[in-house]
Amino acid sequence: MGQVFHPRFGLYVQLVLLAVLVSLVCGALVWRASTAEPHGVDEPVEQPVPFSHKHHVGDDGIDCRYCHSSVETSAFAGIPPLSTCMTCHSQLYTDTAALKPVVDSWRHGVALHWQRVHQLPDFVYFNHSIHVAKGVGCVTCHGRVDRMPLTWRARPLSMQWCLDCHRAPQQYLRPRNKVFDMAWQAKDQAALGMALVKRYHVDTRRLSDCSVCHR
Amino acid sequence: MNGVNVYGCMARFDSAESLRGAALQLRHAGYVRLEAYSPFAVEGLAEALGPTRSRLPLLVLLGGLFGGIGTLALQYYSAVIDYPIDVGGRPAASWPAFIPAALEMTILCAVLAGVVGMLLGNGLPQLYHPVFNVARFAQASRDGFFLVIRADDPHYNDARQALLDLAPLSVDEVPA
Amino acid sequence: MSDALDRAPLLAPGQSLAGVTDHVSDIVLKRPTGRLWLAAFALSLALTGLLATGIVWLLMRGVGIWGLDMPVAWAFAIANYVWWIAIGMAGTFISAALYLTRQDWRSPLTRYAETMTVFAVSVSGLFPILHLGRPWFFYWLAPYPDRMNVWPQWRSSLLWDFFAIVAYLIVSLLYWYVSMIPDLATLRDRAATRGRQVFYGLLALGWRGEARHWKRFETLSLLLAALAVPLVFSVHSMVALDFSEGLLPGWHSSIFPPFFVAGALFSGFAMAMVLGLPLRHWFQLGDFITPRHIDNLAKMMLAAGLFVDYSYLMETFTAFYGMDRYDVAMTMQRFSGAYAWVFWTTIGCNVVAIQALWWQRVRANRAALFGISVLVLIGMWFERFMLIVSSLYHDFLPSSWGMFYPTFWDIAFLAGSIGLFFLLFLLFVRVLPIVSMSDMRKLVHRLQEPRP
Amino acid sequence: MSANTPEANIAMQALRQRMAGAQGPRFWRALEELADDAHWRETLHVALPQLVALAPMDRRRFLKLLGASLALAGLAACSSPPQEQMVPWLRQPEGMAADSARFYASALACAGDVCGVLVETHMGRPTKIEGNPAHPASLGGSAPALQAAVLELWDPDRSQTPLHHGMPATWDDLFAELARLSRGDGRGLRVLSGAIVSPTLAAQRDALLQKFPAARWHQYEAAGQGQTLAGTASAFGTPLQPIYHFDQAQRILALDADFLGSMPGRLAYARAFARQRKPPQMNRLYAVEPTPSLTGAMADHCWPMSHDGVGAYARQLAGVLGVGGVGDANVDDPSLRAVADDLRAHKGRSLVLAGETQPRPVHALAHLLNQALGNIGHTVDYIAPMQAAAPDDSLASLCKAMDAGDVQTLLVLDANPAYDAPADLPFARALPKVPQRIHLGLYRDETARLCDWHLPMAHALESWSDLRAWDGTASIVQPLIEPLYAGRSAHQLLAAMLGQPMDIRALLQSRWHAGDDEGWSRSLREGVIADSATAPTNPSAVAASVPASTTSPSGELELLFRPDPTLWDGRYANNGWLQELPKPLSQLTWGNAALISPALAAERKLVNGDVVELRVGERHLRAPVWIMPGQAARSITVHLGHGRRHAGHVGDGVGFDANALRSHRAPWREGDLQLHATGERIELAATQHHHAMEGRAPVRAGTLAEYLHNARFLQPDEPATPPSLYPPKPPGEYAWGMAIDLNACIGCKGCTIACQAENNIPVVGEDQVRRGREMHWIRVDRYYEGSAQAPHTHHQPVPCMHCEHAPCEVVCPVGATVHDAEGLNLQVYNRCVGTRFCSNNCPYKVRRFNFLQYADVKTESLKAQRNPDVSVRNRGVMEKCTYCIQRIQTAHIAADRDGRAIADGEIVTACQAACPTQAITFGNIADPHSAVSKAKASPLDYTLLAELNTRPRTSYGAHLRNPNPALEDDA
Repeated sequence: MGQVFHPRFGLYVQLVLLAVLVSLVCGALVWRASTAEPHGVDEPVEQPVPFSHKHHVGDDGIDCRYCHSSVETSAFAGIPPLSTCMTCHSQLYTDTAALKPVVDSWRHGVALHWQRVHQLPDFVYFNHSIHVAKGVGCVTCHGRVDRMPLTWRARPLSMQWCLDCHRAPQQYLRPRNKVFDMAWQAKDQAALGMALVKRYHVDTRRLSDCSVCHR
Repeated sequence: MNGVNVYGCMARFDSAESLRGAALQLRHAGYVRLEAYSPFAVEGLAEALGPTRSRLPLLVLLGGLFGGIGTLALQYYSAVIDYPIDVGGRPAASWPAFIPAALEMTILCAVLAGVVGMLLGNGLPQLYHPVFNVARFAQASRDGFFLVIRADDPHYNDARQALLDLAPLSVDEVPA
Repeated sequence: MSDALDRAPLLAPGQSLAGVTDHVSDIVLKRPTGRLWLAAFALSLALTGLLATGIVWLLMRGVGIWGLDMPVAWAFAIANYVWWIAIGMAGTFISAALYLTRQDWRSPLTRYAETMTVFAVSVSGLFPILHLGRPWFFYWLAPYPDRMNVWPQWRSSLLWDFFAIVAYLIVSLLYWYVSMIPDLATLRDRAATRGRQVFYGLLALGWRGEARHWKRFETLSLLLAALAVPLVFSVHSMVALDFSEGLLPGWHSSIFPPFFVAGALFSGFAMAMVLGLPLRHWFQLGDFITPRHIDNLAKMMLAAGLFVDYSYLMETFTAFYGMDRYDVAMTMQRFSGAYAWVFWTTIGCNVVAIQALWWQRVRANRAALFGISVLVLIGMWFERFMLIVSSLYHDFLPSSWGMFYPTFWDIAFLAGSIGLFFLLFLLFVRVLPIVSMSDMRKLVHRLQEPRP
Repeated sequence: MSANTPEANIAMQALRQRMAGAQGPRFWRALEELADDAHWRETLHVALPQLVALAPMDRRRFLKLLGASLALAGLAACSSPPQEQMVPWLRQPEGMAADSARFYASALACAGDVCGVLVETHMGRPTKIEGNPAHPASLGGSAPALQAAVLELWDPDRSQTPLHHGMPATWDDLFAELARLSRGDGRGLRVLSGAIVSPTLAAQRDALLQKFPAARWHQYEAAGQGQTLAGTASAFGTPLQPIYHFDQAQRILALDADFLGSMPGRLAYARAFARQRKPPQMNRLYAVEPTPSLTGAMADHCWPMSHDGVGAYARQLAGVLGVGGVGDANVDDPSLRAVADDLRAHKGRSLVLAGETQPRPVHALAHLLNQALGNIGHTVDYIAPMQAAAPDDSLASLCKAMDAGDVQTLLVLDANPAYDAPADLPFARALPKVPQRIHLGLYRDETARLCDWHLPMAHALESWSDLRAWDGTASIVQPLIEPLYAGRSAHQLLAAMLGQPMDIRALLQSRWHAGDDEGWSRSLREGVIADSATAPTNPSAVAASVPASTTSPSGELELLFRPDPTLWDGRYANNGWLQELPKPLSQLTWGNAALISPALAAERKLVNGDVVELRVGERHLRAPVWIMPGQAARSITVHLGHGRRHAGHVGDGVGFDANALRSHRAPWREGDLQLHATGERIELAATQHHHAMEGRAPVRAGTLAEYLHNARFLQPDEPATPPSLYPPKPPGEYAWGMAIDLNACIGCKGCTIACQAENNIPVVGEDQVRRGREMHWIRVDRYYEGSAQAPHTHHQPVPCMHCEHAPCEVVCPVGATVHDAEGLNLQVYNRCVGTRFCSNNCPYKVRRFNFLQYADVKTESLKAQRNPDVSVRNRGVMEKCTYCIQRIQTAHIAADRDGRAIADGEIVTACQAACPTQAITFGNIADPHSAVSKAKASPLDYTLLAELNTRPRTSYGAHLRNPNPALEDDA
């Protein structure tokens, strides 16, 4: 009968196997990409109005709570009603192109539609007020908003990431009066964190319970 | 005849016994590059061709240990260190409950190690091999018993004659 | 027992190395496709189509298309799963356990028995996934690093079973394939057409039967056999734990692992018989699979059956001996409850029918053997159904008692799985050697040797 | 609240034309189109500000729900989560926090029975209803119908635009027609309404009759208070409303009186009754009734007897007690004598009451007995009734007039006589003879379809009104949301006819708190108008002798009619929650059956589901039978409210219409019944199939005597919790637990439906219930003990036990059900893969599985009803009672935020809140002083299946009876 295969045939087989492997990897990557969040980490999100936190917070030094008024009292930090914008912008920059949507919205009473930047699955019940009360700084989750000309997601917001803090809050907590401070840095986080966990009665035993976030 | 583009010299024998006998004789005659082919595993044939020692059992043992201990370690890490959760009031390290998975993985890894070891040891897959150049060799998987003296054997020059002396059914040269 | 058979040859006289090789390989290479085969293939294909339809419908609607309810949240799917995986056991047992115990007569049976195992395990593997409420998340049972940082729950017998099935599937597949490599080489060397040469050539990985290769091959076979036996026993123990980890009366019992192993052997031998007898008939394997083989199979089946019957007895006995209120009630329910007919069918098939095997004349009658084997397969399915449903439908609180009524789709999945199994098996007999040629050659050689 | 500015109305008109004919989902799509259409946005904003503000926020939630459903529906395993949008308010409403729930007080009425409620709203959407603790008819408890009202509000089948001859029209077209009418003196104008319990409506009625002297106003309730009032009338000469004081009553005799199940004020009665049954003090309840009721099930002695038998019994008792000059004093019935002695021994602390279904002589007797026993003023008071319909204002006279053709215009206000009129009143036949027929109602029901005008009525949660409870206490009904559709209230319609201003709110304030804004807002806030309860006017009996009542020949079968326990007279037939709620005692869902006694079943060889033909004279219908232990031997009971022809998608054709056999002369009983088996059989959808305890004692029961002898008589000798191999968990700050007092549970199933409303539990439908797939998280089991003729009944609510050694958790391969540090047995839906092993391994079978996609994620209005704090479960995941973890977490976060401990009673589970008798206690068992710890310390406390060592956190208080020692032999 003689040879069935050419000497180089073995090479072809190996190449085919390699190809299969590569395509599998690519498939996995495609799947990963297709199930990712609408916006990646550190990727600015287009908004109907080019609102700049950098300008309002960084330059003008407006406090977070001026607009996100319910952040200390309820689960939802709150997005400001148009009336809040109008407290200044009924006088300032009223005729700039950038602000036109705001002015129009106000004039015609048609709500603006902002693109959501920090978006959690609906089976996750996140509560802003308790995090603020226990000394979790805005920066810890939202990054240096005061340096964002357009807002983006600064952290992955994955369960893994949440657990990092829920398991070791002492590494992240800060004094309550520093929660809204963008620039604050702890001198000795290790010592401070431990003290804060005690002072704010953070029950670390139940922080990684499923029921804390899922209902 | 010099072994330039020659793989070796192949003789066919009529039975497993004669093949083994021939192999032993050639060994005594000082041939070292010998290969024997048979349609089934012939007892003592490999030994007749020269000293053999298999590392396969050790490999399987290591595979098994890796699978078992690895799984236990993974279970301990995930259930006790990484994310301990109260399940039915059971302790985090529920050793008895960790055993079954570990057992299965022990066997699985051992088997994988064994199969991979066998294939590597035998240099398989090796789709092309010079011996296939000999038409008759097709019988090797049916009822043919073949003995090959490879061309790189020091005494290869008188290999053909040596084979003929063993009264084989046939003798062919195996082109490389 | 008849001594005649015990001394009867394991191989018809006048067999040669070439003879056995040609006979087996010609079945694949030369024999034309028979009309009977085509008919069987068409039927199996139809049933498989039904299964495929069922799966699509299941993924669209959910497991509610089955008759499941509260309290009976498990029924057909799990019964099918246990039934199929049990059938797989005999293959591994014949090729591995009998190999370790140097039973020469196993040689002609190993190949198709192992094949039976591979296909049965593959089919059974479908059900644990399909019966999930969200089948597309079955991989959550596997430990892998994910963004949620959650792990499987290692204390669950379902998880143990997941590992068991995966290990069993892979091992039996490798075992089957590795032992087939030399035969694939034979087919490669004997194939007439280029296409087949390439096909078998690739599968044979260039096997050429070199003495040192054979040595490693033999060592590996021994090791695999030595590993496969504990594996197969552990697998069926895991299957048993799927139930005995539960606290339900009729499930929570330490007798289950050995009980399930015996039951698995029992149904496995039955299926081996159901497949072997027709193969022997259609492919003139009478010379290889001699009356003695069949007789041995029948005896094994009887032995396993008797062990199963013993465990029925013990289950009932322990219930009344322990006098646990719930166990006793459950046992009485089995005897006389709504599903009593299932219980008595089981007894009829698994206890009464096999007693006929005590007689050599029955064991010699292939029609009878075939019939009894089919009864045993039916009986074993009903046993699993009884085990699951009659424990669930009347548990602890009378207020939550309820019935189970199968739907069309319950039946469809059972029939479809049978179809799929035979579809695979029919393809196997067309393209792969149904008897291990290398083993047979070895056997021929040994038998030719003058016995010391 | 409401935007009743003129431009708003103009805009509304425009919108209605645009929206005309849009129904159900179509309506919402149309609305979405509007919202996105620049031209309409303006108008929309003017007309419905709250919709502009809400719709986007809702849409966000809709998106989330939709996203969830996809993510869980598998395909989405490879599709990214949808981009969400955030829509800010233009101006944020006062005190409208971003997402916190707010409660508003209001009141709801059903067939003249009024109850105060607190309505929970999220972002302006009513999502849940609780009883109003400040309201005397509720005291915090709530009945199924109250809970289900919120589903009715969001029911996509509600009619949405005025229809003229079936074509969309506008209110103005109607008002134009009415204007023509208002010129005359109202000759030929007839108005038909249900029982009037709204003072303002009553005033409007009087005003109408004044403006149109020749007009007539009729009232009809299929299951109202007619007999009761007639009874007092014949006893005292004037109709009076009895008010019972069970807190004073030591000995109670209920003559077919279901004061726990169907009587006005039943929630308050149940509370007071249960208060009197806390050992060592327990009252004693005797009940005689032809068909089992919740009251009979609670009775210490319950004697089933025929409808007339009850009357005879009352008569004999009167005789023994020498009352009313009926019956002879020497009856030789020992049990009756024992009852008489017991009552006599408790003069002033006893109570005899007759049920609405008994004829007036029995009522009269009951009142006379109370007087003779000196109970009036102590255990019973009488007040002037809220509503008394003169006999010639009945439906019968209306039908006669319609038949005679002297009705020109018929205005039907929220009534449905075309369905619920007795068969001997030819309302439906006579109606076409009326030239102008106008119907106002929530649905386009049977009556609406016979009328040329159908007007969508604003739901009680959408409109202003006022209501008087059974004891006279008045409440303001305030709208919680602008009308979803073009609905208007009866008040508004009448106001239009009277030419009054449309602003009902102003009307109400001027009526109750003219010029007193402070009082007005207090009434709104508290839900009751201070000291508005009617003062008792206790009469002296006049009727010395009681009219004799006929007794039917024994042996003949009798047919009894009862309002359905959940659907009442059929008005709730399109409410999935109420349809699927198992009827108390029979445990039937989705339909009614003819309840027959075990004896009759044996005699006629009938089994459950056998279809029989019931024939009364000419009238007949086919009905499946259901064997009812405790049913009087020759009595057959059918429930009204089923077999609706035009209820909606949910209620159409469910069960059979018992009105077909009913006559208005004897509305509650028909004698001379013929019953024939037809040989057919249908499978009824019952949720419990086995009713004996099989010696397993899931309910531990005993008598007060045993308890007094040894309080721990029900505790086993061996320790309650067997030893464990596992290390004990270190005690935390909180350990949640629940105690359920079976002695207080009356089996009303209010907990079941409250849980359904709170936890977004889907309705699965008749077929799925029949398959045993109902989803209720807390079920109420019912067991019988003793003879099938007169059994002892036990109710047992079964939520998740939250076992400390939970069998379900160990067998879950993915850890979807695990424990948290406070001892809750969690179900993590998003981790569940649906192996169902947890359910198999749950000895209590409290787990529920989504075998199919049960949650409706398509119908927009139903999404708006859902509780945003609870995940909506999708197909393929397990679910179960969570102890209302959303409420626990809310309280936890609030307390942790303020750095304080959670107070005892701060967390109230939905079932606990709804329970009229406060049988359920929830709290922190780590705190020995908490209410739940105290309850668990009771010698009667036990856990279910303790021998399995699951260590449940939910425990039960054993069920005690207080039988009369003189009667122990027959009890």
